[in-house]
Amino acid sequence: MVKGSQGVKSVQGAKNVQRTKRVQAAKKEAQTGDAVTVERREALAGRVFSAAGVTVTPLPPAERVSLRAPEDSVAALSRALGVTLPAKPKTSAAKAGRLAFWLGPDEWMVIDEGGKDPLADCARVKALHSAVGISHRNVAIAVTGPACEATVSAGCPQDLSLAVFPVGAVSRTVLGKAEIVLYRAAEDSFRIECWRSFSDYVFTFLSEAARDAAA
Amino acid sequence: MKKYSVFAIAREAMRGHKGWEAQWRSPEPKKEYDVIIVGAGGHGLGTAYYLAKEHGITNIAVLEKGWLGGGNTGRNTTIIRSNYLYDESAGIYDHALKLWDGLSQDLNYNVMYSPRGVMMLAHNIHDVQVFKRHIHANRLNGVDNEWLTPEQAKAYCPPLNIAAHARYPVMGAALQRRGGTARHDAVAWGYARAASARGVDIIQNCEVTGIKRAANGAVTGVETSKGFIGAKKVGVVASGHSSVLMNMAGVRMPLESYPLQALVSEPVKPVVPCVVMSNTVHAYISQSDKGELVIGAGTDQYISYSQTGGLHILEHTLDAICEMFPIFTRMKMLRSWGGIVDVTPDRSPILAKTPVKGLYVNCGWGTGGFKATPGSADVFAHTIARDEPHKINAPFTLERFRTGRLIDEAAAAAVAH
Amino acid sequence: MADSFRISGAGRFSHAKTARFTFDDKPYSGIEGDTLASALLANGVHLVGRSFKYHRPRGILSAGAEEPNALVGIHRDAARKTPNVRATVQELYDGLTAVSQNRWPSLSFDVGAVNDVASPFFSAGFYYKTFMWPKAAWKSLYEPKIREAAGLGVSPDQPDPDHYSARFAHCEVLVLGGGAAGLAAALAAAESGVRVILVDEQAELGGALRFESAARIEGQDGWTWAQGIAARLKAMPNVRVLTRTTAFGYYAQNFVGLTERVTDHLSSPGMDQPRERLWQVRARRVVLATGAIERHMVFADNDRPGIMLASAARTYLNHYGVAVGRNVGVYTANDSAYAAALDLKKAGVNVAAIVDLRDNPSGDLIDQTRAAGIEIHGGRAVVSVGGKLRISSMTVQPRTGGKNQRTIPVDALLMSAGWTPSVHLFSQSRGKVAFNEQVKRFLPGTYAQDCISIGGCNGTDELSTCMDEAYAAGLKAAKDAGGKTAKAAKPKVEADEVWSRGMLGAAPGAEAGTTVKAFVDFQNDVTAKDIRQAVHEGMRSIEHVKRFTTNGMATDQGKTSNMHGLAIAADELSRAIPEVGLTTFRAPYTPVTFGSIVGHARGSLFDPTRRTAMHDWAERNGAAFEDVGQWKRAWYFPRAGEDMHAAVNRECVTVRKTAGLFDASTLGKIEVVGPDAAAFMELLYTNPWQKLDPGRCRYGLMLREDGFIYDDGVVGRLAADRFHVTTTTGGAARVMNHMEDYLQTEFPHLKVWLTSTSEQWAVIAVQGPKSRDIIAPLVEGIDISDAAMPHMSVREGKICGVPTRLFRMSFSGERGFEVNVPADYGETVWEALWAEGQKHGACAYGTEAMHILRAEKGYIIVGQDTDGTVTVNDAGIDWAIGRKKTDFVGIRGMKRPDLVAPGRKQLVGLKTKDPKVVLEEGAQIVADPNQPVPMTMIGHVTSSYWSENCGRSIALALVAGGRDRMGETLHVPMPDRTIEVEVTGTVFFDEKGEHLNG
Amino acid sequence: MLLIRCPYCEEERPELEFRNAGEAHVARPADIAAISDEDFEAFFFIRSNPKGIIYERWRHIHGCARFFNAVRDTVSDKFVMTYKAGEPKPKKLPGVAK
Repeated sequence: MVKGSQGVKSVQGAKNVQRTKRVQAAKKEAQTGDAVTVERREALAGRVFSAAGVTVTPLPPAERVSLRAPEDSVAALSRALGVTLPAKPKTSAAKAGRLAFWLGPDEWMVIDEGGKDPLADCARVKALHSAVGISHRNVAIAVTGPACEATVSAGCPQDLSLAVFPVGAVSRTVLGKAEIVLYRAAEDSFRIECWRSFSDYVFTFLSEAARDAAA
Repeated sequence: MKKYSVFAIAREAMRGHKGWEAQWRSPEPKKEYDVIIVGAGGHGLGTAYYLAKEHGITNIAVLEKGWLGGGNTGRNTTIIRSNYLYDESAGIYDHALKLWDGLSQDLNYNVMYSPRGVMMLAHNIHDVQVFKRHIHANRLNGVDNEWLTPEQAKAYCPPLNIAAHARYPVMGAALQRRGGTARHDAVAWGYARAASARGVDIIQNCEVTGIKRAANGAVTGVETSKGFIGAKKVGVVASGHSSVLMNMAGVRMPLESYPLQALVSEPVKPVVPCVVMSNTVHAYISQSDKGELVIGAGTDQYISYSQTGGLHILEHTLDAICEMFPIFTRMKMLRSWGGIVDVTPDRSPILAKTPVKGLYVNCGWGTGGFKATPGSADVFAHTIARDEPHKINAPFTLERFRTGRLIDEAAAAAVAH
Repeated sequence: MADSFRISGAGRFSHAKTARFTFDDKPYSGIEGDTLASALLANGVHLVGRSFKYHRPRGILSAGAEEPNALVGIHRDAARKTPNVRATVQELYDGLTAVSQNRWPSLSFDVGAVNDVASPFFSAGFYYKTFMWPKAAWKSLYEPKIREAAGLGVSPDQPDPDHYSARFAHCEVLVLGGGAAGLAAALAAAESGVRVILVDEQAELGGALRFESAARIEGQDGWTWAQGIAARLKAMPNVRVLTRTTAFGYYAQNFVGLTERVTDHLSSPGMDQPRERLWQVRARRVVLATGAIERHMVFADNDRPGIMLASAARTYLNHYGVAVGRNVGVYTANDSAYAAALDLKKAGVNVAAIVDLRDNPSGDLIDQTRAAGIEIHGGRAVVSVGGKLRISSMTVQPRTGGKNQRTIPVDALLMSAGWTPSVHLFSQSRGKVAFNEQVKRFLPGTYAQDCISIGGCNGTDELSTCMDEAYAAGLKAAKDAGGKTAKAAKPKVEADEVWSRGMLGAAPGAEAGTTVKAFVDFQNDVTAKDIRQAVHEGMRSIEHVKRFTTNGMATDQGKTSNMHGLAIAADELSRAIPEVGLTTFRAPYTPVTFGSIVGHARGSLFDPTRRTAMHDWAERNGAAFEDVGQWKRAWYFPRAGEDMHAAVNRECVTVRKTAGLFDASTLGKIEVVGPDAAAFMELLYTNPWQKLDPGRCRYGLMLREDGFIYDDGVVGRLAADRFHVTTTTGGAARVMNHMEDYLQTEFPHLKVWLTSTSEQWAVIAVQGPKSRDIIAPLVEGIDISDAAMPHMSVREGKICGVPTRLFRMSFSGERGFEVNVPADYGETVWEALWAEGQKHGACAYGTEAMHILRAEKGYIIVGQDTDGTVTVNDAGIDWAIGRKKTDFVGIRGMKRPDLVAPGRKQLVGLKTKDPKVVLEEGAQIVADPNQPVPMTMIGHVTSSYWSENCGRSIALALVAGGRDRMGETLHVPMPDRTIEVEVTGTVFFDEKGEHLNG
Repeated sequence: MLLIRCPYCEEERPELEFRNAGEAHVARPADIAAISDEDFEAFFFIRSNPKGIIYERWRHIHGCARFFNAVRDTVSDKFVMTYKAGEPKPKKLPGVAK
């Protein structure tokens, strides 16, 4: 166990040094083959919306895993991922560029923003689990600024006050007519994850809402 | 029954309207009747009326928990049409439509049946396929229903938005010209008046609390808040409460009761000349004689007898209305309300004898029972009087849920691909 | 003439800031802070509208949301025309344009007023009794005429350029109503530290303190105190104060809908401001402080312009500085009208007389009035009034009758029959009201939710009692919702206004037996006489009375009329009021715009649009799109000069000749992972899965428990414990839900998990004889030879340097691959494939060609060739059922008697006798075309196309006993002709399936 | 819009996150292939549809995605309690008179 966790640490350390921008990550991935490489086209590339007190911006691509596992496997998976999978509803854990969201009693979303591969980390775990790569399924949008709560509240029916939805809180929920995962990254910042195909709807909705929050 | 006419009005106008008689009697219940109908909505009152008129049975009580016409009859958006796909459905709804077309004269009560046309919008290719299937089937069944291009649809209903860039553009429409609306209260009141005149006792504020059966299982009468009332034949016509009543006789039903909401706008001068329905965006709209836009919403997702529903249901409906009619965002919702609709697994009604001798049931009309009122009442009266179904309602049995012989209009239309 | 009724020194707004406006094109001037009503009154204008039925001239009754008469159209511009706006609520802004409604040709001369003369014919419910002959005339004549006459304002006729917004909010204490009680409750709650939202429909907080000039609180006059508290509350971080905001609906579990009017009072609203904002508030506790509404007196011609509620006249004076007349009369059964008379008198307006129904009115207020020199006629009634477009006199006589009449000239008449507590929201919360015999009011009785009523809406009349009650309620609500104890001291009331109760029903002179028009419901023209007639005609339930007369169904929702109507009906029935019952209070409290409820959900935000990763490429390349659920799918790719038919023909031929690229990304994808994955698949699909080797694929068929086809799709086994399942486009979400349902609740013992990967993978179908040649240069790490990768297999590797799940499969009948790549690479991989494809003459094809190609092969589309009533056997795909299986979803349902009965409709092919004729999808099929209508229909066409590859039309159909009818001639009757068809098998092209490896 | 306590999220959440899934405690027969037409009808179509206390299933579909059970009064729409899927029908209901 000790060995395992050290191993994970050293891997993290090594990769932290070579934390790269997303384009480079894509290139690196592509370079492993010999054939032609193609560029990555993000769904919300170039979009940004600013209003008084709030900005809506797409976040860079990240590695994502939908992780499912029984309680018995959580410790092993946490070790392999280098972040303790949270057990408490509506909570998250963050460590070294890696986020683990509690989404259900046996479901987590693991996000790696450091260009490392959490799916590969899971693959090394023998304990029972299901890890499925969903890096491209989701698009992340940041809603940042003092009016972020008012903006998200335009379409999300949950109580988003700091007392009820504190920093680090995360929940799958709805925004207007779309499903999202909502994560409070800071007092004045939310990260919203949604599926790629309707990310335009979510972004447009947030932009309209931001305009109203500022009005 | 004193006849209603323009002359009667003129006569009464001269004497301050003091000569009108009560539209229906309000008697105390007798000890026993030949037939008891539970539920004084349009279907129940109509059943009593046709029992008296067509079958000569006049010793009838119609028992009503609240006030007559106060259930779904007085709460619905009054759309009338018969352009259903299956022969069975087209049969019963078109039978109703034919009766609508003379009902005011038959009852001597203006039910304001207004065949202004019901237009159902197609928003995608799947809709087009489904509607065309209906149109062809209707034509061969002798039921009018025609295809309109988007431009023709707009000509028929000028405020309709047919812009190609709409989120769900209009690709065409199915129009049933004989479809339309009627005045819901007048239907209940007209049947009540005509039935009462033929000797039917309408007992309001009389809640049925039990259905009594003899040792051989046959019905002997009902326990009510006004005491026991005997009858060898009991017809349950209680919409949302059908499960509750049938349970009293030990019959478990394939029904679930959901809240269904509707709303009207403030009255404005004529702007929507027909009924417009859209299954894809989930909304329907017409304009009442008074000028109110009458808008039907969807059901809430859970079983409820509360006659209320969630605001988000109205939101979804008005989203769709304003998508079809972008000119209406400045219009105002004046009133919203809820009913309780009983829904069967195949969304078709049950009009049938039951496993209990002398007990008959007419239920499961879901969100669309108003349009069937005269037809349903007529064949249900036949079923009770003859103790066998009319050929029109013969397919609408309880047994079909055992055999699988469903009449599933929704399944035939709603499966997307 | 301008501003001639403005009293200098009265009112709370500076006279310096003027606002110009027009009413029916005539220019006027008011001041900022006015409502349209106060500005009109300041200009001496009382006539503002016409009633619904009789087109009677109408003035301004109230100074608030209960207004039934003064409804106007507000026209900001051509696209911003709002009908039925209450002049008493509309705030004045510079440049406002108002028009009167329901009149022609003009407000003062309205032809429709002939209805008033003919009114004896238009009694309650008259339309139920006539217009029945001749039958056809209802539709052609009567109804159109009725409709023309009905309606009030005119609907907008252009799309609304304004936008609307929405917000969810949460608080511990929601206070509805910002009068003295609401302010005190909000203060108490706010001081406890909990989140408080305070809502009021007016522009300013203060409620009845707007007109209650005698109130003194904390050493200040009531209004000043209220503004101080309002400012204090607004400054607190835990308080949100929403003015110009109406709580319109009280829903389950303390969920309250509010609509905030953001710009309707502004002269030039900012572009970013929404016109209105919907607030949906979830509150732990709700404090109802909605006040009370004054009732009018029900007497003959009580609707003449110039007759108004006493509190309204007092509001116009004390708040707006406007006198409603120069010589006013008062008709009351209640003390509060005296206060109005006193205020007017003090402001220099002559009060001609107070007519009080009570024999010996007494008390301080009456003494003061008398001392001020105002004539009081106790025990008397107003039995008629002079003037049509404006009241000119009132005729007074003893309430007990007699000839002792006296006519007093007046130019305005204030009336008060007492106050009705606003229990609307309480009632909407499903609380039960109880009738208090002593005060003749319905008051909150049994509560259904966590709320409390205080002040006027709770029947509490005295300000000091209100304050005590309110403060205690605010504290308790906060405490119950988790707050601390408040620090602030309870506001102290030093001077009160105390009113006695008043009366319900018709006043003397309008009692039973009279024929005068004494209005109960002004807007709907319902008189006391109409209500009696309804009772007389057998309407015993108040709901029947309401519906028969339309009392209380106008846009004011019966705020002033309901109690009077009830009392008159009860009187006529000789029953007590509670026995007759109260009609249900329904949301909304006041009418709410559709826009407010819709909020952001317009245009592109009406419903999410889903686009694939290759959408932009398709758009750039001229694709036409079709909507499939929320998805936009490329339908076909017309080239210059091509119509749809030509484009589709070309696409179909090209795919079979060389190859085509098709965007299949919208198909649902589910990754089924775990040691019991195969066991789970066995239960959810009809097919066997245990023996499917990793790397191989199988067509999967899913049933509902009732045995009908639910969904289908190709499933690839990636590993022993991992399946890549595909579903139909429309089925993706419900199949996932269906699978989760069984997994979580019926088969929770299985160790398997489901993850939606629909959007992880962009899917490019490369179909056609050249498909392998096209992908070959781009694929690495996968041997794609037939030997290594046969039809229905799946491999993982790379394409264009990015990871792929490569399926060898075909929905066209040609050799084919489906290239799955991570979605962000979808478009660039497509472009790479496109470039390769160009070398071979390949095309891009859309859903239409896809449909034709699969129909040529007889492949079904679930949802088109099946419709939720089709069994496996009906569809002719029994081979998809694992014969040895003992359980799967649908195994029992599919064996029910009717599902295995002979004569069911079966899927067959149809060939028209004339190969050029293409059947219409949905067309019905008969055996005997010469039978009369209604015909016996034995089936219908499910799919039908022109097949360029077959050189003829082809069709699939569900036909009763179809598989026993091979070669039979059937008929498709169309409106203009009958088409002969031959029943065939379902495969029209390459029956042997040689193209799969060709 | 109802407020529903999800027994997995241990919190009340707005109805918009949930989907009702019909009557609870209607188990799929283990030997379903062998049951009679009547038994299948009872299992698949017949519902108690009570006016009063209902045992029903919900899915927190836009939340933790779990199915669970709820006890609710269909007249007032008030929830009595919620509990996890697979847990037995509660014998005692808090705050409900017999």
